[in-house]
Amino acid sequence: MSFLTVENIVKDFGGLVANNNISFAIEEGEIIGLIGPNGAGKTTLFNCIVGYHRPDSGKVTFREKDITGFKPFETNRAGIGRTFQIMKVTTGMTVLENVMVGSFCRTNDRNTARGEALHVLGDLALDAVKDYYINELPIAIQRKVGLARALATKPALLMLDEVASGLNPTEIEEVVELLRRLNSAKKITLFLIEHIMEMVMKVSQRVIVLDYGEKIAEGLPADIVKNENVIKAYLGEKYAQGL
Amino acid sequence: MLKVSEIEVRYSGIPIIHNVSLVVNDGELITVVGANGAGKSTLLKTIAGALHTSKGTIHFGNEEIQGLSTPEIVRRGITYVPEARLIFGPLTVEENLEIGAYIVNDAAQKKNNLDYVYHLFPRLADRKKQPGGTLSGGEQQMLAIGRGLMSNPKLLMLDEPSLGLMPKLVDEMLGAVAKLRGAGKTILLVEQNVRESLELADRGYVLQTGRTILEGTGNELLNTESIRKAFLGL
Amino acid sequence: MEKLKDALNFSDFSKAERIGLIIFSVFLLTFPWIGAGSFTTTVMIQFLLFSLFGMGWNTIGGYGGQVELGKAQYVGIGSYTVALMMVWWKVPFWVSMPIGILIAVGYSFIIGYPLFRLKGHYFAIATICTSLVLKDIFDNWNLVGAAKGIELPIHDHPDFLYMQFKSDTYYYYFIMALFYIGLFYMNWFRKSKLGYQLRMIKDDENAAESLGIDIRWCKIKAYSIASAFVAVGGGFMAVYNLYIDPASTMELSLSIKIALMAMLGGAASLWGPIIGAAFLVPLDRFLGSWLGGQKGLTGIDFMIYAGLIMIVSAYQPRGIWGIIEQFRKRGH
Amino acid sequence: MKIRNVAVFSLVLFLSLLVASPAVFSAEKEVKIGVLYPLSGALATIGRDLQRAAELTADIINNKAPGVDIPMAQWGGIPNLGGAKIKLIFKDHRGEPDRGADLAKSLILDDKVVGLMGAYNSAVTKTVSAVAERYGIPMINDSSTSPDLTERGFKWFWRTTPHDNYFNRDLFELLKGLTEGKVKGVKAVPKKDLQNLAYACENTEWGSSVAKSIEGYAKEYGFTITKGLLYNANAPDLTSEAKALVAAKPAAMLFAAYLSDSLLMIRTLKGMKAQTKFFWGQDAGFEMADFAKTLGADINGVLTRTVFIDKITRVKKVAGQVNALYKKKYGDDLTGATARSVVGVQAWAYVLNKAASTDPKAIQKACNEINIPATDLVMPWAGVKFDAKGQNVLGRGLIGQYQKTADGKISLEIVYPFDLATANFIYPFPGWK
Amino acid sequence: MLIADALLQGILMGLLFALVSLGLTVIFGVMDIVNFAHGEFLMLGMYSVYWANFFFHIDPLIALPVSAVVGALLGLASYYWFIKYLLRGPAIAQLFGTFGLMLFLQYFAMFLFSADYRMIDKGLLVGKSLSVGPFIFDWTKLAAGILSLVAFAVVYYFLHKTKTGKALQATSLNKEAASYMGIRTDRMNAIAWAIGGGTVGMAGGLLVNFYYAYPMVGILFVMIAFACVALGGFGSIKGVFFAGLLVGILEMIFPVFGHLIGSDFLGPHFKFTVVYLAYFIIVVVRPQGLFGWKN
Repeated sequence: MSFLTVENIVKDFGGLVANNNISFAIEEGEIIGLIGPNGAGKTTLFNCIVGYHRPDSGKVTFREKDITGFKPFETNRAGIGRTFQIMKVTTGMTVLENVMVGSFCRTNDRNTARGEALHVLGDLALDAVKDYYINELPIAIQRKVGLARALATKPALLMLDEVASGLNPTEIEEVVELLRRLNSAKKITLFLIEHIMEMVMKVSQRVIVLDYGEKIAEGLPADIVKNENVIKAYLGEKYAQGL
Repeated sequence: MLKVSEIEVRYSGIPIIHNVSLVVNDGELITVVGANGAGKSTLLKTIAGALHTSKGTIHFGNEEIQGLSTPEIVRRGITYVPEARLIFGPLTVEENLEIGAYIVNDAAQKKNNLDYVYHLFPRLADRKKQPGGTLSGGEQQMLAIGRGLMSNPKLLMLDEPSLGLMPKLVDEMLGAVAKLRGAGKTILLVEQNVRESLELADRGYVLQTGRTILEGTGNELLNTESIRKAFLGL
Repeated sequence: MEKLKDALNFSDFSKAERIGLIIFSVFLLTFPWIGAGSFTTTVMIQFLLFSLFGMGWNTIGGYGGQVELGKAQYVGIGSYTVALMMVWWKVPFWVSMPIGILIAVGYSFIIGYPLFRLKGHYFAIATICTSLVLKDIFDNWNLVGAAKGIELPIHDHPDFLYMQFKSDTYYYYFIMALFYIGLFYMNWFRKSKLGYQLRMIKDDENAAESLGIDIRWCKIKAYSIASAFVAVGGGFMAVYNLYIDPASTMELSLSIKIALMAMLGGAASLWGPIIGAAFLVPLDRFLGSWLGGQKGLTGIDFMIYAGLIMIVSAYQPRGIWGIIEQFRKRGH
Repeated sequence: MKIRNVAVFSLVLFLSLLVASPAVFSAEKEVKIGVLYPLSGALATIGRDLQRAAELTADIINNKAPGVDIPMAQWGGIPNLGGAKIKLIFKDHRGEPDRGADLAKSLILDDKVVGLMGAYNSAVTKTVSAVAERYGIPMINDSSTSPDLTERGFKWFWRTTPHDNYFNRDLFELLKGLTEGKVKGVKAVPKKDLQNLAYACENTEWGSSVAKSIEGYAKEYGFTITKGLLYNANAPDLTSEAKALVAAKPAAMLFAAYLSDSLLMIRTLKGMKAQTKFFWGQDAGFEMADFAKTLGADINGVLTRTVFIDKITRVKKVAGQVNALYKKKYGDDLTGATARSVVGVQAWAYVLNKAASTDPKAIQKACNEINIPATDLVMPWAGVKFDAKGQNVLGRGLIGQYQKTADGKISLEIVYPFDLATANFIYPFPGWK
Repeated sequence: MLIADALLQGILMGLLFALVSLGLTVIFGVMDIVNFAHGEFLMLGMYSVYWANFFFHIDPLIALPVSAVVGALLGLASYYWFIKYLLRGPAIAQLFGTFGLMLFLQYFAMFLFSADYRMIDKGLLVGKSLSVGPFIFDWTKLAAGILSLVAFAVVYYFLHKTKTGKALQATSLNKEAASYMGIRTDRMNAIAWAIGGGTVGMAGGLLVNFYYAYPMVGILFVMIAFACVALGGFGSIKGVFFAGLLVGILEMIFPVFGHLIGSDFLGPHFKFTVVYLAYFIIVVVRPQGLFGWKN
């Protein structure tokens, strides 16, 4: 049994099939990229795994446990963390407090939670902004806070939704480094939706491609860019020609 | 026709657009490309008056329009077709289009526009009595563009019209944009299909983290190294 | 022990706030000796009582961000439990009040479970409806005195067991003690796991869920804590007024008053409900006492009261404490 | 810096609000009585009337009223207290029991009143009297009619008005009188014609105790209650209540309602063309001036229990004289409620005079021994004399009937007690206009 | 027979409840505000007809437009002088702001008109009833029901057939999109308040034919209106119409039901309890209300 197995997921939004019969498996310690045009059903797939949507049919298994139809907080407790493409810009809590909420997932003690949170923040070099409110920070840092928050729940599998979007190349470089470090040092399996091909190519060990709600390809990055279906649906003929 | 000069836009205190300048001339199709979060939609919304500048000016014709409210800007001839389409779900296709013509008082003109939209997107004509919310994604996009055309805009701003559409529809949509350009409409387009849209465009601008970093004709940009690297994965 | 330390630890507040708290505490302790008159004492008691109510509401309404407008039903539960147990079985206050809390908490769980399926205005109106339903039931239930209400027997001698005193000073110190227990609890609560989780829920429900927070369960917990607070206040009202009826303990206007005070002072802050009560209770009572019976001025007191509510909500929607917070943030 | 300013400012504001309690001033030779009435809120109208009547009475005592033939009107102050004037301090309890209690404390401790009067709403009277009891300050209740109030064994509480049980018994006496042919202008009615009764009472402390008492007397006098309803006061709609009453086909419909509901109830019944032998209302709404003013000819034949009707002036000279003063000053006739307020202040004056002291113990003793003769009262009572529970045993009620006069106006005529009857009883209910 | 009668009476009351709630749902639909002061618009509508009748002896039915105009003006004034500023704050501040407005208007009315209960005693239909077979209808209620239907038809026509109405609907569906169409949403808000105030003012004018006016009268009806609006689904005109009918019918049928099964406990005193309970149950089962389409 694989670490995360997704079998025949179907999700239908009133006639609009967002996910159609998608299956794949992820092994522990991998970094998997999920690509596809906007609206191809990537986020829906994430939501089906994490539990914001209940798939119409199909099965999700995580560490040999059937988690189909789990609520998001249940999948989180089972060990799946996630970040959001758009971070809600709120004014209610500081960065440290945000991350502490993540650590509270695994402890009831405030001091422990605070310690953990500070540790994570230090790890991501965010100590300097710990007392700021999220709306006071630039987007790149906001994303990092989202990541820190998810990391504080100590996930075994971390699902990242366009973590690099809106970042400039240097910032992307940093994120790639960070993800690799998380994967190797903390043994966190990473599953990322990404839009920026450059980043996907660099970081992922394997890539899954969705188009129009269906999985059209899966494989090594180098193979994917040569895959005809992918070229047609996503990269474009000209991309392939330019290759 | 439209001249955006060194504007800065803040969103709850944080600058999203730092320094953007842009010119659209009569009859041109201009494409703005850039990564997600680079500020493309923000730029269009600012021109449309939904957001306000904290620095810089926006001229439309001879008039400064920054600071005007959206309805006022629409009345001056700029119509924005939003990224999320924002169809009035429970209303029928035709009602949606009628609301699009809210500022047009001339019934004949309205009728003409309606015919033109149905001519451009025959599929909408087939579904005129159907509630907008029940259309497919592509049809909703057609409806959104059609609704934008109903107000007779001098400048039409399209925010990612191919978003979330299957490849065939993307081509169809961009084809429609080309047709509009052929009919002499002035269009400001924001697209994620960098290659196709730049090929279509008279000129293009590249935004990065709220700044215009490059501008030029479509082909010039397509052959720029950094564009190829960042957007085309080359 | 650790929790107690947390509860008594105000060190993360600014110096000005801590000095303010000390001055305020000294004032509260010495108040009965400054000879301010008995009406003022009753106003102080009302102020402390409503602070307590407001602190309770603040858990779900302030930190949790749920517009809860049905707290009066828990005032009713608290006061009826104390009154009925005293009248029927002569159960002392110190036994009946905890039982009242238990009943309130139990009831809040039962009702909270369906209630928190709802969001936004649907939720707010549903809380009003549950409260009205309970009031109607009590209004017609002969066993509990129906609309006639219940009178508690007056004891000839002061009786600590039944909380019966002649002088309001005793009641004053008692409600003050409750007030401080509430304050310390809230000071702990805002730093507790639940406190943090609630604030996250208020900020962003989706993110909260992804961080392993069971939103509905958290809300129910906060709701029941709020209910417990309010039930304590209700129990106090029973022994203080010696008469309760559904009209005075379960009315919608009481629910709104509770929420209004916390909101106007500043929701989701420790001082908010206290400031709100300190602002509205004296305003209401003194205006009522000065202008209430004046001929030709009928309604003026309420117009002033309402006008102030309107001004605060239009020009400083984050409440009085919101202004101060704003300054503090600038100071960073 | 700024935080501190704001914090200090709010603290100062708060403290100054607290310390500035109502000013206490004392003039020479004044006896202060605290009076609690609902002067704002839903009952503000009646509260204002009560206040007027109390003020008028105090004025009569303090400043003499030569045209009024009772000793009190010639006093010019309380004689045995060296001519001290009565000063009434009014407080508005808004119908809220807890506010009433707080104001009572304020009156006792801050204003140092010698006694209390009020509070109209029985629920408020409960908390106010509990405060008076705890502080050992006498309270004379002029206008709350819940029987429970004098059943609590209080030592500092007296009530001048008869309570609801008296009034309810009057009703059944009237019914009995009808069957026996004692009612003026009506031949004996067969009992079976009157057998079935129905009532609708508002669901408050007052209304529900009236309901209970009606049930009790019906059993005692051998009548049947075919439908008994409690409804929520101030209802947006009383159609289904009225329907239920009509459906029960009773010989008489009995009500306990304040003005708002009584207006709506009569209108609704009229809309249904409800038929019954007679309608009877337990005071409150039914006897208020606005009731007759608003409904006009519709209520020809409707009965209300009361303690005072302006027709009394034909039988009692004093009543006429006081009523004239009241009417001159405020434009309305005295009603049952306002006349009781007159008697309340009057009772206080007599008690103070008898006690010849403002010491609570002396007043307590005076209250227990007081005996105001019938001739001194505006009420058709046998006097004021309290029993061990503090209830005035000499009070009695009246039943009045609204009757259309020749000129189309509506006047309230006494039909019970039989010896005071001022007009023929209209029986059965003549039907809607 | 009893049930049929209750049903008919319930429909009449229900139509009026629906009219009272109509404005609330229009205002909510366009700007997501629950207006606590809605009942006070009703109250002032009642007073305007009452005074027109009292001073100028205008028949309450003929004075009806007065109440609608007074209500509409009041709505406009509240919007431009107060609500506009309130919109900048969070939802909870809006709730309490309108609560403040409610208290203010109540006591302002008390200050002006005193707390007296006022009921119209002369009028074309006042106190008259109509017998149809075994059923008796109060003419004033019948008129209220019919005019309420007319008002619904007019509002429905306005919203669906006129240009402004469609713009209003568009604003209600999506404010942002509407503004991209050149619709001045601020003006639409004001129109919503005018409609809200006008319809409820008119409801007041109808109500005063058989109900008494006094400063606190609003709260009685606004609670029912809240239940109707939420039950129908916030912002749904169709929803509020059927919810109003449902509430009216429930309120009438329930006591009959209690009577038929011979239970005194299930008497009329619980008729509104049942309405609130029904709201709670329906909404828990269907959290968007009966006809709700908005989240």
